[in-house]
Amino acid sequence: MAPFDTTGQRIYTRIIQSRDDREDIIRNSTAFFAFTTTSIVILLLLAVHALSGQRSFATADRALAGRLKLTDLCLFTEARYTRHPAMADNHAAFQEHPAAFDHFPSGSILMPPKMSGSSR
Amino acid sequence: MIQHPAVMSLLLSSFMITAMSLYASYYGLKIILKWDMGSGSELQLGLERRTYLISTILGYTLFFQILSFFLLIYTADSIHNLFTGAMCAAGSLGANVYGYPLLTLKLSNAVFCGVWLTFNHIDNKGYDYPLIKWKYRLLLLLAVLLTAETVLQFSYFANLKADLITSCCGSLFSPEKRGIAGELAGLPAQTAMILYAAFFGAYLVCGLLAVIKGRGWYLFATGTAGQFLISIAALISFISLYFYELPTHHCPFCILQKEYGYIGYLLYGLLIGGVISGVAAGAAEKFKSIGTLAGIIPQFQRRAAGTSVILNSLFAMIVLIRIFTTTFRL
Amino acid sequence: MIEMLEVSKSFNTGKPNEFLALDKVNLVIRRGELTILKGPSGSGKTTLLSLVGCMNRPSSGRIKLHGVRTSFMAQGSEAESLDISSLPERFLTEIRRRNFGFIFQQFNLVRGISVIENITLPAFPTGENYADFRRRAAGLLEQFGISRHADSKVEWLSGGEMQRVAIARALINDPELIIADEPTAHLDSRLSREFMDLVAGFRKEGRTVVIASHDPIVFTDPLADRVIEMRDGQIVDQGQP
Amino acid sequence: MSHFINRQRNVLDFAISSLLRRRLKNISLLLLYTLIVALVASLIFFVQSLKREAALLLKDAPDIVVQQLMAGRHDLIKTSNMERIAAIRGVTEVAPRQWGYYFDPVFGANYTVMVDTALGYDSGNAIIGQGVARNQRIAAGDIFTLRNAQNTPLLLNVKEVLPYESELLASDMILMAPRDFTLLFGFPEDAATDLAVTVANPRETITIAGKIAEMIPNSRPILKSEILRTYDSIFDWRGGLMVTILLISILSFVIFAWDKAAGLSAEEKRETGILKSIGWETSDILLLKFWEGSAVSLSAFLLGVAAAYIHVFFFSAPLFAPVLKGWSVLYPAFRLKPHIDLYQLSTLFFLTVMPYTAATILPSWLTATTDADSAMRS
Repeated sequence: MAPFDTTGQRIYTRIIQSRDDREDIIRNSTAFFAFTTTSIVILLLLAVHALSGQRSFATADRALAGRLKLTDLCLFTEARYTRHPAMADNHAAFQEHPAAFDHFPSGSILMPPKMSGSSR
Repeated sequence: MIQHPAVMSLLLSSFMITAMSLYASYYGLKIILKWDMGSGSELQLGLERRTYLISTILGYTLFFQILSFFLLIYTADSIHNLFTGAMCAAGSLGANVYGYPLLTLKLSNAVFCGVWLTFNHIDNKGYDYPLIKWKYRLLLLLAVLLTAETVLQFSYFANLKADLITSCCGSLFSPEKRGIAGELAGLPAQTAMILYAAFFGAYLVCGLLAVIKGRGWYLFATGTAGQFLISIAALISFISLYFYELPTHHCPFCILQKEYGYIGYLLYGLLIGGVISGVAAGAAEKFKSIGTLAGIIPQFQRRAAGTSVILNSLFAMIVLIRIFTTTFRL
Repeated sequence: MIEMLEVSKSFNTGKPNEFLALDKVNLVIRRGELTILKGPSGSGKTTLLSLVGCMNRPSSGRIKLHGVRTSFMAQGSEAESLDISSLPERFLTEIRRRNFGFIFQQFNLVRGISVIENITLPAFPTGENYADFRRRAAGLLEQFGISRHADSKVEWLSGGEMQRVAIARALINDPELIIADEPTAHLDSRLSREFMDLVAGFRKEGRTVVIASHDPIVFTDPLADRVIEMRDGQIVDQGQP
Repeated sequence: MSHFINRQRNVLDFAISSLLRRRLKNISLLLLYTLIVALVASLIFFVQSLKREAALLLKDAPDIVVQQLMAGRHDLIKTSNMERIAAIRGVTEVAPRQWGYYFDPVFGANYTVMVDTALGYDSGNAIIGQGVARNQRIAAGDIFTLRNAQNTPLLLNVKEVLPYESELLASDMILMAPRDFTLLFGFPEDAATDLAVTVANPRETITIAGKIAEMIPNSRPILKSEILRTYDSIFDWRGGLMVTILLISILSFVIFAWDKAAGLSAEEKRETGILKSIGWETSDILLLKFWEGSAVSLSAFLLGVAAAYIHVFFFSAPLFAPVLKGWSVLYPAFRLKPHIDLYQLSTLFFLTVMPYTAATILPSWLTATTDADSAMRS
């Protein structure tokens, strides 16, 4: 015999009966579809946000880039070869001294550029 | 070797697909050798259970195979900057000798997988497993092809060296170049249109004949395969022009891009679906006489052929709508 | 309805612990009859039931079904006999869920889900409309007087209620044959007799019933058309009660 | 058709209820999965949007930048070279770029100092980037000093601070008139840092670069396409490397998932046995397992992508910022332009959902092939 409390059972039964009147109990699959649809709607909203949201840095400031003929993003200002990776010397990431180790953290993110000038 | 998140994921997926298909074909081989339907032995029961695993694996393989076909094109497109002269996927794929064979193999493996699954579906309806050995022989072949694809893919990415001067889609699919692609692009648009329309008409007649009369299945299978190739040729020679609204841009990959509303996925999806169902419908004719399948196959054939005709017609309809709605005129 | 010819079933074939659970059994189960299998545990009753119920395939011998409903056979072949001894699992299951209902010794209810869900479980993979089998389940609950527990979890029920849930579940797909394995093993005498009353009801409805039991309340039941006694994987007595 | 849909829905119903019944196990799995997806997605979003920014910016970059080399190191280039380059057929414009670095010992930051020929202000005035303004705590109208080549202070009046949108481009910039630049560095008047060359027909860029290299000994022409490629490589290569590192976490997750799927509790085994005994077929159980897995991976995928989007584009990827910042004193406070596309999503799908799926196929098959009569024998 499964233990149950009689009063609790009675209350529960009443809840069941009132539920039965509604006839339509939400199915798990319906709940899952609702959840998934909500998530997809959120993603779509984010996508709309992406389309309409902030203007791009580059598009917003194309004028400046064109005027100054800029070639690099200002991502790392530690050293000159990381500030202007495209404009650095040959073997850029190791350039400060002939035997220098790469000592800036951003050196682990930047790769020495492959330039046709270096082969020429 | 190009280290790129998408390249990593392509390699990862190929590796997994191959590993799974090799695992499946090990049991496939066992089934070919040891299968005995009449027996209730534990070995036989075990093998029967393996068939579930194998069809599950193949199901997933098909799904990921089709996805990875598009991912490959997209990746090739996104790395075109690394190659001097490449302007889209066409250039990146041409960066070494493995590119185009890889693409072709990926596509044909997806179709192969699809056909295998449709046969598996038919086989599961006959209660004496009528196609079992035949099916698993095909699986061995598929495993070999999938392995070849993985090797090709690895070679392709491993041998990509940035900075190579390669042809871009502008030159590869432009009339001056020799080769099949160039020939297709060089075909006058009007001629190509008439050819496409004529072939499509013939294909429709074959399809209707097959569906209504239940005859001419081999002809229909061949026709479907032909229709697939002709459609791709048409895509290169004139359909692409209407989508790009440029009289010389013949690239079959650029329509997959966002600028064209990803319409390429729909077009290729319709074509792939059409060829899988059409070829399966025709090839099923071969098994019509096998025991329990006699009652199942005609119905399946009609359905599959109908699907194929509908998908190909949808393709033609989208193209027609585009031709009439765009302001571009040849 | 079911015909077994020289049916044997062995387990762990080829291994040192191989044993023969059934040894060349011949048996006929007739439509509309109540057949009772009796015998000590280990006599092969359960194995025989699992073969009758299409849960397993025999190692050798033939099993034939007559007049069962299937979707994979061509229309109109209902009355003909169907040899199921080498049918793949896929089709055995198909036959099983259309034609047979099972009642187990342990009730075998799924814990953590409601009574009504337990009852409708066999109908889930058939692709039937949810509302349809839900309505049928409600009817069965009504019939067995457990409607008020419809949404309770099964583990809250008493033994007798669980038994009725298990029976309702066996009936959800409206089977022609009901198979029960030691159905009264966990019931007291009153509930056991109640169960046999329900079985009498099935018989009246024209269903075929097969029960395996070593409970005297079951095998001495006056309604039984046949009592088959088993020992060591063989049938020792096929007589009337 | 309705038969098919009914079957899927019924089985999905039970799949969700099974997942919910083992709440603790499945929620921990879901959370971990979501975290993995969010991590990989953040990385992909971040790298892709930096790439896009760079590509958009470089659209307006000069076609060729000509550098002078001296002993293999970057040197100033004589402006007298300009006329000779301009004389090459196909070259439409040659402009000198005068720029350099200034290290501010007080604030410890590196600035990029550049001549703006279209400055619009007299000497003594400057336009500064957001980063400089923040670093020096100055605004338009203030005056700041730089120490010039003669070790005397050069007073500059801040006329403008570049808008926030230019952070990623010019956060560390000080734009000034040519005379101030000459004063500041003692920069020779007949030289430039490098020359920016504009070419009429992009197809001729390589030929022209070759001619320039021949014409000016020890010069190094850098093509726009090379710069583009460099940026792509930087981001792709390192992005790929990061993914390789993340693969280890994906792998450990997959092992975790495998373990969860394979290590069935006695209760779960019993349940499968019951389902099989009451008429569920192996493929029905496989379908059940498929829906269980799909529910988990779909939820994790959607939630993870949304979380990554918020992390990268609303909060500017605080997890990656320390890596990027390094030791920079002056770090641009940029907020990336949000962008999602199918390509990123499908890459992500392959990296996260596929390994999970593969890891659960075998365990779910093993579950599905439980004997139908096992429930009778328990």
